[in-house]
Amino acid sequence: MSELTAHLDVPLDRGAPAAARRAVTAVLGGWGFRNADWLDAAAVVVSELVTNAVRHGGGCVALHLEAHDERVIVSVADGSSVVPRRRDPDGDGGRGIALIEALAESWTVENYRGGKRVLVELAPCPRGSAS
Amino acid sequence: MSELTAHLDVPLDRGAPAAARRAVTAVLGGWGFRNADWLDAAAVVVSELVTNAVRHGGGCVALHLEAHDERVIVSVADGSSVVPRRRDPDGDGGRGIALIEALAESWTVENYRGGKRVLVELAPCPRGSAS
Amino acid sequence: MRIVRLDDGEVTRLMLRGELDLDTGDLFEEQVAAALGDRPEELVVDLHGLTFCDSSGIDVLLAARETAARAGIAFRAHRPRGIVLRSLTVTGVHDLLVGEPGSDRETAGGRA
Amino acid sequence: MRIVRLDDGEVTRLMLRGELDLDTGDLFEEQVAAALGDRPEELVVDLHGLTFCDSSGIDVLLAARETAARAGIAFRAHRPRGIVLRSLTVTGVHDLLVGEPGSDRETAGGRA
Ligand SMILES: Nc1ncnc2c1ncn2[C@@H]1O[C@H](COP(=O)(O)OP(=O)(O)O)[C@@H](O)[C@H]1O
Ligand SMILES: Nc1ncnc2c1ncn2[C@@H]1O[C@H](COP(=O)(O)OP(=O)(O)O)[C@@H](O)[C@H]1O
Repeated sequence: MSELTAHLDVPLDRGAPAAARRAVTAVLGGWGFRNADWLDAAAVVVSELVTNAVRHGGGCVALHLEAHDERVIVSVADGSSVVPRRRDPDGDGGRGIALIEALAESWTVENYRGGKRVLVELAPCPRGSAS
Repeated sequence: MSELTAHLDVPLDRGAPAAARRAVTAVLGGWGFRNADWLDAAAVVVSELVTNAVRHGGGCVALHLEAHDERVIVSVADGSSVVPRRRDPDGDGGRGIALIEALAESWTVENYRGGKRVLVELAPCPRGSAS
Repeated sequence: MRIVRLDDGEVTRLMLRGELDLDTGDLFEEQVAAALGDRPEELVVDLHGLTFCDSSGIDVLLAARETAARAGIAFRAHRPRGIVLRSLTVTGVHDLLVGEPGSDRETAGGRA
Repeated sequence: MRIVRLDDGEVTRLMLRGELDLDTGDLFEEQVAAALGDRPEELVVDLHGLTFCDSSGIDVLLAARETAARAGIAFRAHRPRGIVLRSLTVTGVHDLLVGEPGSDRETAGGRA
Protein backbone atom coordinates (compact mmCIF):
# COMPACT_ATOMS: atom_id res chain seq x y z
CA MET A 1 0.00 0.00 0.00
CA SER A 2 1.28 3.47 -0.75
CA GLU A 3 -1.50 6.03 -0.83
CA LEU A 4 -5.14 5.17 -0.51
CA THR A 5 -8.12 7.44 -0.21
CA ALA A 6 -11.81 7.17 0.49
CA HIS A 7 -14.50 9.79 0.45
CA LEU A 8 -18.02 9.59 1.76
CA ASP A 9 -20.96 11.97 1.88
CA VAL A 10 -22.72 11.68 5.22
CA PRO A 11 -26.34 12.84 5.54
CA LEU A 12 -26.84 14.71 8.79
CA ASP A 13 -28.94 12.61 11.08
CA ARG A 14 -28.58 10.85 14.36
CA GLY A 15 -27.62 7.62 12.65
CA ALA A 16 -24.71 9.34 10.89
CA PRO A 17 -22.02 8.61 13.51
CA ALA A 18 -22.78 4.89 13.53
CA ALA A 19 -22.95 4.67 9.74
CA ALA A 20 -19.67 6.55 9.42
CA ARG A 21 -17.97 4.32 12.01
CA ARG A 22 -19.02 1.17 10.19
CA ALA A 23 -17.96 2.49 6.82
CA VAL A 24 -14.59 3.69 8.10
CA THR A 25 -13.72 0.49 9.94
CA ALA A 26 -14.71 -1.55 6.87
CA VAL A 27 -12.51 0.62 4.66
CA LEU A 28 -9.54 0.62 7.04
CA GLY A 29 -9.87 -3.14 7.54
CA GLY A 30 -9.82 -3.56 3.77
CA TRP A 31 -6.69 -1.44 3.60
CA GLY A 32 -4.95 -3.87 5.90
CA PHE A 33 -5.40 -2.12 9.23
CA ARG A 34 -6.59 -5.06 11.24
CA ASN A 35 -5.60 -4.30 14.82
CA ALA A 36 -8.86 -4.46 16.73
CA ASP A 37 -7.99 -1.93 19.45
CA TRP A 38 -6.70 0.52 16.90
CA LEU A 39 -9.85 0.16 14.79
CA ASP A 40 -11.94 0.73 17.92
CA ALA A 41 -10.06 3.94 18.64
CA ALA A 42 -10.45 5.03 15.01
CA ALA A 43 -14.20 4.44 15.36
CA VAL A 44 -14.33 6.72 18.41
CA VAL A 45 -12.49 9.49 16.53
CA VAL A 46 -14.86 9.21 13.56
CA SER A 47 -17.84 9.16 15.86
CA GLU A 48 -16.71 12.34 17.62
CA LEU A 49 -16.05 14.17 14.36
CA VAL A 50 -19.39 13.20 12.82
CA THR A 51 -21.34 13.82 16.04
CA ASN A 52 -19.83 17.30 16.25
CA ALA A 53 -20.69 17.98 12.63
CA VAL A 54 -24.29 16.89 13.26
CA ARG A 55 -24.58 18.88 16.50
CA HIS A 56 -22.56 22.01 15.84
CA GLY A 57 -21.77 22.00 12.13
CA GLY A 58 -24.22 22.42 9.35
CA GLY A 59 -24.78 21.88 5.67
CA CYS A 60 -23.58 18.70 4.08
CA VAL A 61 -21.01 16.58 5.80
CA ALA A 62 -18.21 14.86 3.94
CA LEU A 63 -15.84 12.35 5.42
CA HIS A 64 -12.43 11.77 3.94
CA LEU A 65 -9.91 9.07 4.75
CA GLU A 66 -6.36 8.77 3.55
CA ALA A 67 -3.58 6.37 4.29
CA HIS A 68 -0.01 7.14 3.31
CA ASP A 69 1.68 3.92 4.25
CA GLU A 70 1.30 3.78 8.01
CA ARG A 71 -0.07 7.30 8.41
CA VAL A 72 -3.84 7.56 8.47
CA ILE A 73 -5.75 10.83 8.39
CA VAL A 74 -9.48 11.07 8.79
CA SER A 75 -11.26 14.34 8.21
CA VAL A 76 -14.84 15.50 8.41
CA ALA A 77 -16.00 18.65 6.62
CA ASP A 78 -19.13 20.56 7.43
CA GLY A 79 -20.74 23.76 6.20
CA SER A 80 -20.12 25.85 9.30
CA SER A 81 -17.03 28.03 9.48
CA VAL A 82 -17.07 27.97 13.29
CA VAL A 83 -13.88 26.37 14.54
CA PRO A 84 -14.16 23.67 17.24
CA ARG A 85 -12.43 24.47 20.47
CA ARG A 86 -11.63 22.23 23.34
CA ARG A 87 -13.76 23.39 26.23
CA ASP A 88 -13.97 22.52 29.91
CA PRO A 89 -16.11 19.42 30.23
CA ASP A 90 -19.38 19.79 32.12
CA GLY A 91 -22.70 17.99 32.49
CA ASP A 92 -23.57 18.85 28.89
CA GLY A 93 -20.48 17.55 27.20
CA GLY A 94 -17.16 18.94 26.18
CA ARG A 95 -15.40 15.59 26.10
CA GLY A 96 -15.34 15.00 22.36
CA ILE A 97 -12.16 16.83 21.54
CA ALA A 98 -10.54 15.54 24.72
CA LEU A 99 -11.29 12.02 23.56
CA ILE A 100 -9.82 12.73 20.14
CA GLU A 101 -6.70 14.17 21.74
CA ALA A 102 -6.33 11.15 24.00
CA LEU A 103 -6.81 8.53 21.28
CA ALA A 104 -5.22 10.16 18.24
CA GLU A 105 -1.92 11.75 17.28
CA SER A 106 -3.05 15.30 16.49
CA TRP A 107 -5.90 17.33 15.07
CA THR A 108 -6.18 20.49 13.05
CA VAL A 109 -8.79 22.60 11.25
CA GLU A 110 -8.75 23.87 7.66
CA ASN A 111 -11.04 26.14 5.69
CA TYR A 112 -12.96 24.01 3.26
CA ARG A 113 -15.55 25.04 0.68
CA GLY A 114 -17.07 27.89 2.67
CA GLY A 115 -17.10 25.79 5.83
CA LYS A 116 -14.23 23.95 7.49
CA ARG A 117 -12.87 20.54 7.92
CA VAL A 118 -11.43 18.97 11.01
CA LEU A 119 -8.51 16.65 10.29
CA VAL A 120 -7.27 14.03 12.70
CA GLU A 121 -4.09 12.02 12.30
CA LEU A 122 -4.65 8.66 13.93
CA ALA A 123 -2.04 7.02 16.12
CA PRO A 124 0.20 4.59 14.20
CA CYS A 125 -1.49 1.22 13.82
CA PRO A 126 0.29 -1.57 15.67
CA ARG A 127 1.07 -4.48 13.40
CA GLY A 128 -0.85 -7.72 13.58
CA SER A 129 -4.55 -8.35 14.06
CA ALA A 130 -4.46 -9.16 17.75
CA SER A 131 -5.37 -6.48 20.21
CA MET B 1 -31.38 13.10 0.18
CA SER B 2 -30.66 14.43 -3.29
CA GLU B 3 -27.27 13.34 -4.56
CA LEU B 4 -24.74 11.50 -2.50
CA THR B 5 -21.43 10.01 -3.50
CA ALA B 6 -18.77 7.82 -2.02
CA HIS B 7 -15.43 6.77 -3.36
CA LEU B 8 -13.10 4.09 -2.13
CA ASP B 9 -9.71 2.79 -3.21
CA VAL B 10 -9.62 -0.98 -2.94
CA PRO B 11 -6.26 -2.77 -2.70
CA LEU B 12 -6.26 -5.89 -4.85
CA ASP B 13 -6.30 -8.89 -2.61
CA ARG B 14 -8.57 -11.75 -1.79
CA GLY B 15 -10.09 -9.88 1.11
CA ALA B 16 -11.09 -7.01 -1.19
CA PRO B 17 -14.60 -8.26 -2.05
CA ALA B 18 -15.56 -8.69 1.60
CA ALA B 19 -14.09 -5.32 2.60
CA ALA B 20 -15.89 -3.61 -0.27
CA ARG B 21 -19.19 -5.28 0.61
CA ARG B 22 -18.98 -4.16 4.21
CA ALA B 23 -18.03 -0.61 3.30
CA VAL B 24 -20.79 -0.33 0.69
CA THR B 25 -23.55 -1.70 2.89
CA ALA B 26 -22.45 0.62 5.72
CA VAL B 27 -22.51 3.60 3.36
CA LEU B 28 -25.86 2.70 1.79
CA GLY B 29 -27.37 2.04 5.22
CA GLY B 30 -26.17 5.46 6.32
CA TRP B 31 -27.78 6.97 3.24
CA GLY B 32 -31.13 5.59 4.37
CA PHE B 33 -31.24 2.41 2.29
CA ARG B 34 -32.25 0.00 5.00
CA ASN B 35 -34.10 -2.79 3.23
CA ALA B 36 -32.19 -5.92 4.23
CA ASP B 37 -32.87 -7.95 1.08
CA TRP B 38 -31.94 -5.05 -1.12
CA LEU B 39 -28.69 -4.48 0.79
CA ASP B 40 -27.90 -8.19 0.44
CA ALA B 41 -28.37 -7.97 -3.32
CA ALA B 42 -26.23 -4.81 -3.43
CA ALA B 43 -23.52 -6.73 -1.57
CA VAL B 44 -23.59 -9.49 -4.20
CA VAL B 45 -23.22 -6.96 -7.02
CA VAL B 46 -20.28 -5.27 -5.28
CA SER B 47 -18.69 -8.62 -4.59
CA GLU B 48 -18.95 -9.65 -8.24
CA LEU B 49 -17.49 -6.38 -9.50
CA VAL B 50 -14.58 -6.42 -7.07
CA THR B 51 -13.92 -10.14 -7.52
CA ASN B 52 -13.76 -9.63 -11.29
CA ALA B 53 -11.41 -6.69 -10.85
CA VAL B 54 -9.15 -8.82 -8.65
CA ARG B 55 -9.28 -11.82 -10.99
CA HIS B 56 -9.35 -10.30 -14.43
CA GLY B 57 -8.62 -6.61 -13.99
CA GLY B 58 -5.37 -5.10 -12.90
CA GLY B 59 -3.79 -2.02 -11.49
CA CYS B 60 -5.51 -0.15 -8.75
CA VAL B 61 -9.18 -0.68 -8.13
CA ALA B 62 -11.52 2.16 -7.25
CA LEU B 63 -15.09 1.76 -6.16
CA HIS B 64 -17.61 4.53 -6.63
CA LEU B 65 -21.13 4.79 -5.28
CA GLU B 66 -23.73 7.36 -6.11
CA ALA B 67 -27.31 7.82 -5.13
CA HIS B 68 -29.56 10.24 -6.97
CA ASP B 69 -32.68 10.05 -4.86
CA GLU B 70 -33.81 6.46 -5.33
CA ARG B 71 -31.36 5.61 -8.10
CA VAL B 72 -28.16 3.96 -6.92
CA ILE B 73 -25.18 3.30 -9.14
CA VAL B 74 -22.15 1.35 -8.05
CA SER B 75 -19.07 1.20 -10.23
CA VAL B 76 -15.71 -0.46 -9.98
CA ALA B 77 -12.77 0.75 -12.03
CA ASP B 78 -9.67 -1.27 -12.76
CA GLY B 79 -6.53 -0.76 -14.79
CA SER B 80 -7.31 -3.26 -17.55
CA SER B 81 -9.00 -2.06 -20.71
CA VAL B 82 -10.41 -5.54 -21.40
CA VAL B 83 -14.18 -5.36 -21.39
CA PRO B 84 -16.10 -7.97 -19.38
CA ARG B 85 -18.40 -10.15 -21.38
CA ARG B 86 -21.08 -12.48 -20.22
CA ARG B 87 -19.91 -15.97 -21.05
CA ASP B 88 -21.46 -19.41 -20.90
CA PRO B 89 -21.14 -20.67 -17.35
CA ASP B 90 -18.98 -23.75 -16.82
CA GLY B 91 -17.15 -25.52 -14.02
CA ASP B 92 -14.73 -22.60 -13.78
CA GLY B 93 -17.21 -19.80 -13.44
CA GLY B 94 -18.97 -17.44 -15.75
CA ARG B 95 -21.83 -16.71 -13.36
CA GLY B 96 -20.72 -13.32 -12.08
CA ILE B 97 -22.27 -11.18 -14.78
CA ALA B 98 -25.35 -13.42 -14.85
CA LEU B 99 -25.79 -12.76 -11.14
CA ILE B 100 -25.42 -9.02 -11.65
CA GLU B 101 -27.97 -9.12 -14.46
CA ALA B 102 -30.41 -11.08 -12.32
CA LEU B 103 -30.10 -8.90 -9.22
CA ALA B 104 -29.59 -5.42 -10.67
CA GLU B 105 -31.27 -3.13 -13.16
CA SER B 106 -28.54 -2.81 -15.79
CA TRP B 107 -24.80 -2.67 -16.30
CA THR B 108 -22.49 -0.89 -18.65
CA VAL B 109 -18.76 -0.32 -19.23
CA GLU B 110 -16.91 2.98 -19.71
CA ASN B 111 -13.33 3.83 -20.50
CA TYR B 112 -11.73 5.19 -17.38
CA ARG B 113 -8.20 6.48 -16.84
CA GLY B 114 -6.51 4.09 -19.24
CA GLY B 115 -8.55 1.17 -17.95
CA LYS B 116 -12.29 0.83 -17.67
CA ARG B 117 -15.01 0.94 -15.18
CA VAL B 118 -18.03 -1.29 -14.92
CA LEU B 119 -21.15 0.54 -13.75
CA VAL B 120 -24.19 -1.19 -12.33
CA GLU B 121 -27.49 0.46 -11.63
CA LEU B 122 -29.08 -1.32 -8.70
CA ALA B 123 -32.75 -2.23 -8.62
CA PRO B 124 -34.88 0.40 -6.88
CA CYS B 125 -34.78 -0.06 -3.11
CA PRO B 126 -38.12 -1.03 -1.59
CA ARG B 127 -39.13 1.30 1.22
CA GLY B 128 -38.95 0.24 4.84
CA SER B 129 -36.36 -1.75 6.69
CA ALA B 130 -38.17 -5.10 6.69
CA SER B 131 -37.19 -7.64 4.09
CA MET C 1 -28.16 -0.91 21.33
CA ARG C 2 -30.43 -3.09 23.40
CA ILE C 3 -31.13 -2.74 27.08
CA VAL C 4 -32.26 -5.56 29.32
CA ARG C 5 -33.68 -4.55 32.68
CA LEU C 6 -33.45 -6.82 35.71
CA ASP C 7 -35.22 -5.88 38.93
CA ASP C 8 -33.65 -7.71 41.81
CA GLY C 9 -35.16 -6.55 45.08
CA GLU C 10 -33.73 -3.13 45.81
CA VAL C 11 -31.35 -3.14 42.88
CA THR C 12 -32.43 -2.35 39.34
CA ARG C 13 -29.92 -3.38 36.75
CA LEU C 14 -29.81 -2.07 33.17
CA MET C 15 -27.66 -4.28 30.98
CA LEU C 16 -26.50 -2.48 27.85
CA ARG C 17 -25.58 -4.34 24.68
CA GLY C 18 -24.24 -2.77 21.51
CA GLU C 19 -23.22 0.81 20.89
CA LEU C 20 -24.02 3.90 22.94
CA ASP C 21 -23.87 7.07 20.87
CA LEU C 22 -25.87 10.06 19.61
CA ASP C 23 -28.49 7.75 18.17
CA THR C 24 -28.98 5.37 21.08
CA GLY C 25 -28.52 7.81 23.97
CA ASP C 26 -32.26 8.60 24.04
CA LEU C 27 -33.18 4.98 24.55
CA PHE C 28 -30.81 4.83 27.49
CA GLU C 29 -32.21 8.04 28.99
CA GLU C 30 -35.78 6.72 28.71
CA GLN C 31 -34.86 3.47 30.41
CA VAL C 32 -33.02 5.30 33.16
CA ALA C 33 -35.99 7.60 33.76
CA ALA C 34 -38.35 4.63 33.90
CA ALA C 35 -36.07 2.68 36.23
CA LEU C 36 -35.55 5.62 38.60
CA GLY C 37 -39.30 6.28 38.55
CA ASP C 38 -39.79 2.89 40.18
CA ARG C 39 -37.51 4.08 43.01
CA PRO C 40 -35.06 1.23 43.58
CA GLU C 41 -32.37 1.68 46.20
CA GLU C 42 -29.67 1.35 43.62
CA LEU C 43 -29.42 1.61 39.85
CA VAL C 44 -26.63 -0.46 38.31
CA VAL C 45 -25.73 0.09 34.68
CA ASP C 46 -23.93 -2.96 33.41
CA LEU C 47 -21.60 -2.00 30.56
CA HIS C 48 -20.17 -5.45 29.93
CA GLY C 49 -22.05 -5.94 26.66
CA LEU C 50 -21.33 -2.43 25.43
CA THR C 51 -18.92 -2.48 22.49
CA PHE C 52 -18.78 1.24 21.84
CA CYS C 53 -19.26 4.48 23.75
CA ASP C 54 -18.25 7.92 22.51
CA SER C 55 -18.45 11.27 24.32
CA SER C 56 -22.19 11.57 23.74
CA GLY C 57 -22.52 8.19 25.44
CA ILE C 58 -20.38 9.42 28.31
CA ASP C 59 -22.63 12.48 28.57
CA VAL C 60 -25.77 10.37 29.06
CA LEU C 61 -24.03 8.10 31.56
CA LEU C 62 -23.01 11.15 33.61
CA ALA C 63 -26.49 12.62 33.29
CA ALA C 64 -27.98 9.35 34.58
CA ARG C 65 -25.67 9.51 37.58
CA GLU C 66 -26.76 13.11 38.26
CA THR C 67 -30.44 12.30 37.94
CA ALA C 68 -30.09 9.34 40.28
CA ALA C 69 -28.19 11.46 42.82
CA ARG C 70 -30.92 14.11 42.75
CA ALA C 71 -33.52 11.40 43.37
CA GLY C 72 -31.47 10.02 46.24
CA ILE C 73 -30.87 6.71 44.47
CA ALA C 74 -27.46 5.09 44.48
CA PHE C 75 -25.90 4.78 41.02
CA ARG C 76 -23.10 2.68 39.70
CA ALA C 77 -21.86 1.75 36.25
CA HIS C 78 -19.81 -1.39 36.11
CA ARG C 79 -17.79 -3.80 34.03
CA PRO C 80 -16.79 -1.52 31.14
CA ARG C 81 -14.25 -3.20 28.88
CA GLY C 82 -12.28 -2.76 25.70
CA ILE C 83 -12.69 0.59 24.02
CA VAL C 84 -15.49 1.55 26.42
CA LEU C 85 -13.17 1.17 29.40
CA ARG C 86 -10.53 3.11 27.51
CA SER C 87 -12.87 5.98 26.61
CA LEU C 88 -14.11 6.29 30.20
CA THR C 89 -10.57 6.18 31.53
CA VAL C 90 -8.94 8.72 29.22
CA THR C 91 -11.75 11.23 29.78
CA GLY C 92 -11.27 10.86 33.53
CA VAL C 93 -14.83 9.78 34.31
CA HIS C 94 -14.16 6.12 35.00
CA ASP C 95 -13.81 6.38 38.76
CA LEU C 96 -16.79 8.74 38.97
CA LEU C 97 -19.02 6.26 37.16
CA VAL C 98 -17.60 2.93 38.19
CA GLY C 99 -16.13 3.84 41.54
CA GLU C 100 -12.56 3.65 42.76
CA PRO C 101 -10.54 0.61 41.70
CA GLY C 102 -11.60 -2.30 43.90
CA SER C 103 -15.06 -0.91 44.60
CA ASP C 104 -16.48 -2.52 41.47
CA ARG C 105 -17.50 -5.43 43.63
CA GLU C 106 -18.75 -7.77 40.99
CA THR C 107 -15.54 -7.70 39.02
CA ALA C 108 -13.15 -7.73 41.95
CA GLY C 109 -13.43 -11.44 42.67
CA GLY C 110 -13.84 -13.14 39.34
CA ARG C 111 -13.78 -12.69 35.61
CA ALA C 112 -14.59 -9.24 34.37
CA MET D 1 -16.48 -18.18 7.31
CA ARG D 2 -16.31 -21.06 9.72
CA ILE D 3 -16.95 -24.69 8.94
CA VAL D 4 -18.04 -27.26 11.47
CA ARG D 5 -17.71 -30.90 10.41
CA LEU D 6 -19.97 -33.60 11.77
CA ASP D 7 -19.33 -37.25 10.96
CA ASP D 8 -22.47 -39.24 11.45
CA GLY D 9 -21.96 -42.82 10.31
CA GLU D 10 -21.98 -42.79 6.52
CA VAL D 11 -22.84 -39.13 6.24
CA THR D 12 -20.32 -36.34 6.62
CA ARG D 13 -21.83 -32.95 7.14
CA LEU D 14 -20.05 -29.64 6.64
CA MET D 15 -21.92 -26.80 8.28
CA LEU D 16 -20.95 -23.43 6.83
CA ARG D 17 -21.32 -20.21 8.81
CA GLY D 18 -20.58 -16.74 7.50
CA GLU D 19 -19.66 -15.65 4.00
CA LEU D 20 -18.46 -17.77 1.10
CA ASP D 21 -16.48 -15.74 -1.43
CA LEU D 22 -13.11 -15.38 -3.14
CA ASP D 23 -11.37 -15.25 0.22
CA THR D 24 -13.06 -18.14 1.99
CA GLY D 25 -13.49 -20.50 -0.96
CA ASP D 26 -10.10 -22.13 -0.31
CA LEU D 27 -11.05 -23.07 3.23
CA PHE D 28 -14.17 -24.74 1.89
CA GLU D 29 -12.22 -26.60 -0.80
CA GLU D 30 -9.73 -27.89 1.79
CA GLN D 31 -12.48 -29.13 4.05
CA VAL D 32 -14.26 -30.80 1.15
CA ALA D 33 -11.06 -32.54 0.07
CA ALA D 34 -10.41 -33.75 3.61
CA ALA D 35 -14.00 -34.94 4.04
CA LEU D 36 -14.06 -36.79 0.72
CA GLY D 37 -10.67 -38.33 1.52
CA ASP D 38 -12.32 -40.11 4.43
CA ARG D 39 -14.76 -41.64 1.96
CA PRO D 40 -18.20 -41.20 3.52
CA GLU D 41 -21.21 -42.43 1.58
CA GLU D 42 -22.62 -38.97 1.38
CA LEU D 43 -21.31 -35.43 1.82
CA VAL D 44 -23.90 -32.92 2.95
CA VAL D 45 -23.06 -29.23 2.84
CA ASP D 46 -25.37 -27.37 5.19
CA LEU D 47 -25.81 -23.79 4.01
CA HIS D 48 -28.20 -22.70 6.72
CA GLY D 49 -25.65 -20.55 8.53
CA LEU D 50 -24.30 -19.05 5.32
CA THR D 51 -25.21 -15.37 5.05
CA PHE D 52 -23.51 -14.62 1.75
CA CYS D 53 -22.47 -16.47 -1.39
CA ASP D 54 -21.37 -14.86 -4.63
CA SER D 55 -20.47 -16.48 -7.94
CA SER D 56 -17.04 -17.54 -6.70
CA GLY D 57 -18.83 -19.31 -3.84
CA ILE D 58 -21.16 -20.96 -6.34
CA ASP D 59 -18.10 -22.07 -8.31
CA VAL D 60 -16.58 -23.88 -5.32
CA LEU D 61 -19.91 -25.48 -4.43
CA LEU D 62 -20.22 -26.82 -7.98
CA ALA D 63 -16.61 -27.97 -7.93
CA ALA D 64 -17.24 -29.86 -4.69
CA ARG D 65 -20.21 -31.59 -6.31
CA GLU D 66 -18.03 -32.57 -9.28
CA THR D 67 -15.21 -33.87 -7.12
CA ALA D 68 -17.65 -35.91 -5.02
CA ALA D 69 -19.25 -37.35 -8.18
CA ARG D 70 -15.85 -38.38 -9.55
CA ALA D 71 -15.08 -40.10 -6.23
CA GLY D 72 -18.46 -41.87 -6.31
CA ILE D 73 -19.66 -40.10 -3.20
CA ALA D 74 -23.19 -38.72 -3.01
CA PHE D 75 -23.31 -34.94 -2.61
CA ARG D 76 -26.01 -32.59 -1.49
CA ALA D 77 -26.14 -28.97 -0.41
CA HIS D 78 -29.09 -28.05 1.69
CA ARG D 79 -31.01 -25.37 3.53
CA PRO D 80 -29.79 -22.26 1.65
CA ARG D 81 -31.75 -19.19 2.67
CA GLY D 82 -32.02 -15.46 2.17
CA ILE D 83 -29.62 -14.02 -0.37
CA VAL D 84 -27.80 -17.37 -0.68
CA LEU D 85 -31.00 -19.09 -1.80
CA ARG D 86 -31.66 -16.23 -4.16
CA SER D 87 -28.17 -16.33 -5.70
CA LEU D 88 -28.34 -20.09 -6.22
CA THR D 89 -31.81 -19.80 -7.73
CA VAL D 90 -31.23 -16.96 -10.17
CA THR D 91 -28.06 -18.59 -11.50
CA GLY D 92 -30.01 -21.79 -12.10
CA VAL D 93 -27.81 -24.02 -9.93
CA HIS D 94 -30.17 -24.46 -7.00
CA ASP D 95 -31.75 -27.72 -8.13
CA LEU D 96 -28.39 -29.13 -9.19
CA LEU D 97 -26.89 -28.49 -5.75
CA VAL D 98 -29.86 -28.92 -3.47
CA GLY D 99 -31.95 -31.29 -5.52
CA GLU D 100 -35.41 -30.94 -6.96
CA PRO D 101 -37.97 -29.21 -4.73
CA GLY D 102 -39.18 -31.76 -2.19
CA SER D 103 -35.97 -33.80 -2.28
CA ASP D 104 -34.34 -31.58 0.37
CA ARG D 105 -35.52 -34.06 2.95
CA GLU D 106 -34.51 -32.22 6.05
CA THR D 107 -36.42 -29.08 5.13
CA ALA D 108 -39.47 -30.77 3.65
CA GLY D 109 -41.11 -31.61 6.95
CA GLY D 110 -40.24 -28.75 9.25
CA ARG D 111 -38.88 -25.24 9.40
CA ALA D 112 -36.34 -24.36 6.76
N1 LIG E 1 -18.00 20.69 13.71
C1 LIG E 1 -18.08 21.73 14.57
N2 LIG E 1 -18.58 22.92 14.16
C2 LIG E 1 -18.66 23.97 15.01
N3 LIG E 1 -18.29 23.90 16.30
C3 LIG E 1 -17.80 22.74 16.79
C4 LIG E 1 -17.67 21.58 15.95
N4 LIG E 1 -17.15 20.59 16.69
C5 LIG E 1 -16.97 21.09 17.94
N5 LIG E 1 -17.37 22.39 18.01
C6 LIG E 1 -17.30 23.26 19.18
O1 LIG E 1 -16.28 22.79 20.04
C7 LIG E 1 -16.83 22.50 21.33
C8 LIG E 1 -16.12 21.30 21.96
O2 LIG E 1 -16.43 20.11 21.25
P1 LIG E 1 -16.44 18.72 22.03
O3 LIG E 1 -15.21 18.62 22.84
O4 LIG E 1 -16.70 17.65 21.02
O5 LIG E 1 -17.64 18.83 23.05
P2 LIG E 1 -19.23 18.86 22.85
O6 LIG E 1 -19.51 18.63 21.41
O7 LIG E 1 -19.68 17.73 23.72
O8 LIG E 1 -19.66 20.21 23.34
C9 LIG E 1 -18.31 22.27 21.10
O9 LIG E 1 -19.07 22.55 22.24
C10 LIG E 1 -18.60 23.26 19.97
O10 LIG E 1 -18.82 24.53 20.47
N1 LIG F 1 -12.88 -6.46 -14.52
C1 LIG F 1 -12.70 -7.27 -15.59
N2 LIG F 1 -11.63 -7.06 -16.41
C2 LIG F 1 -11.44 -7.86 -17.48
N3 LIG F 1 -12.26 -8.87 -17.82
C3 LIG F 1 -13.33 -9.12 -17.06
C4 LIG F 1 -13.62 -8.34 -15.91
N4 LIG F 1 -14.76 -8.82 -15.35
C5 LIG F 1 -15.16 -9.84 -16.10
N5 LIG F 1 -14.30 -10.05 -17.14
C6 LIG F 1 -14.42 -11.08 -18.19
O1 LIG F 1 -15.78 -11.42 -18.30
C7 LIG F 1 -15.93 -12.84 -18.09
C8 LIG F 1 -17.24 -13.14 -17.40
O2 LIG F 1 -17.24 -12.66 -16.07
P1 LIG F 1 -18.10 -13.39 -14.97
O3 LIG F 1 -19.48 -13.60 -15.50
O4 LIG F 1 -17.98 -12.61 -13.71
O5 LIG F 1 -17.47 -14.82 -14.82
P2 LIG F 1 -16.08 -15.32 -14.20
O6 LIG F 1 -15.39 -14.12 -13.61
O7 LIG F 1 -16.49 -16.32 -13.19
O8 LIG F 1 -15.33 -15.90 -15.35
C9 LIG F 1 -14.72 -13.25 -17.29
O9 LIG F 1 -14.40 -14.61 -17.48
C10 LIG F 1 -13.64 -12.33 -17.84
O10 LIG F 1 -13.11 -12.85 -19.04
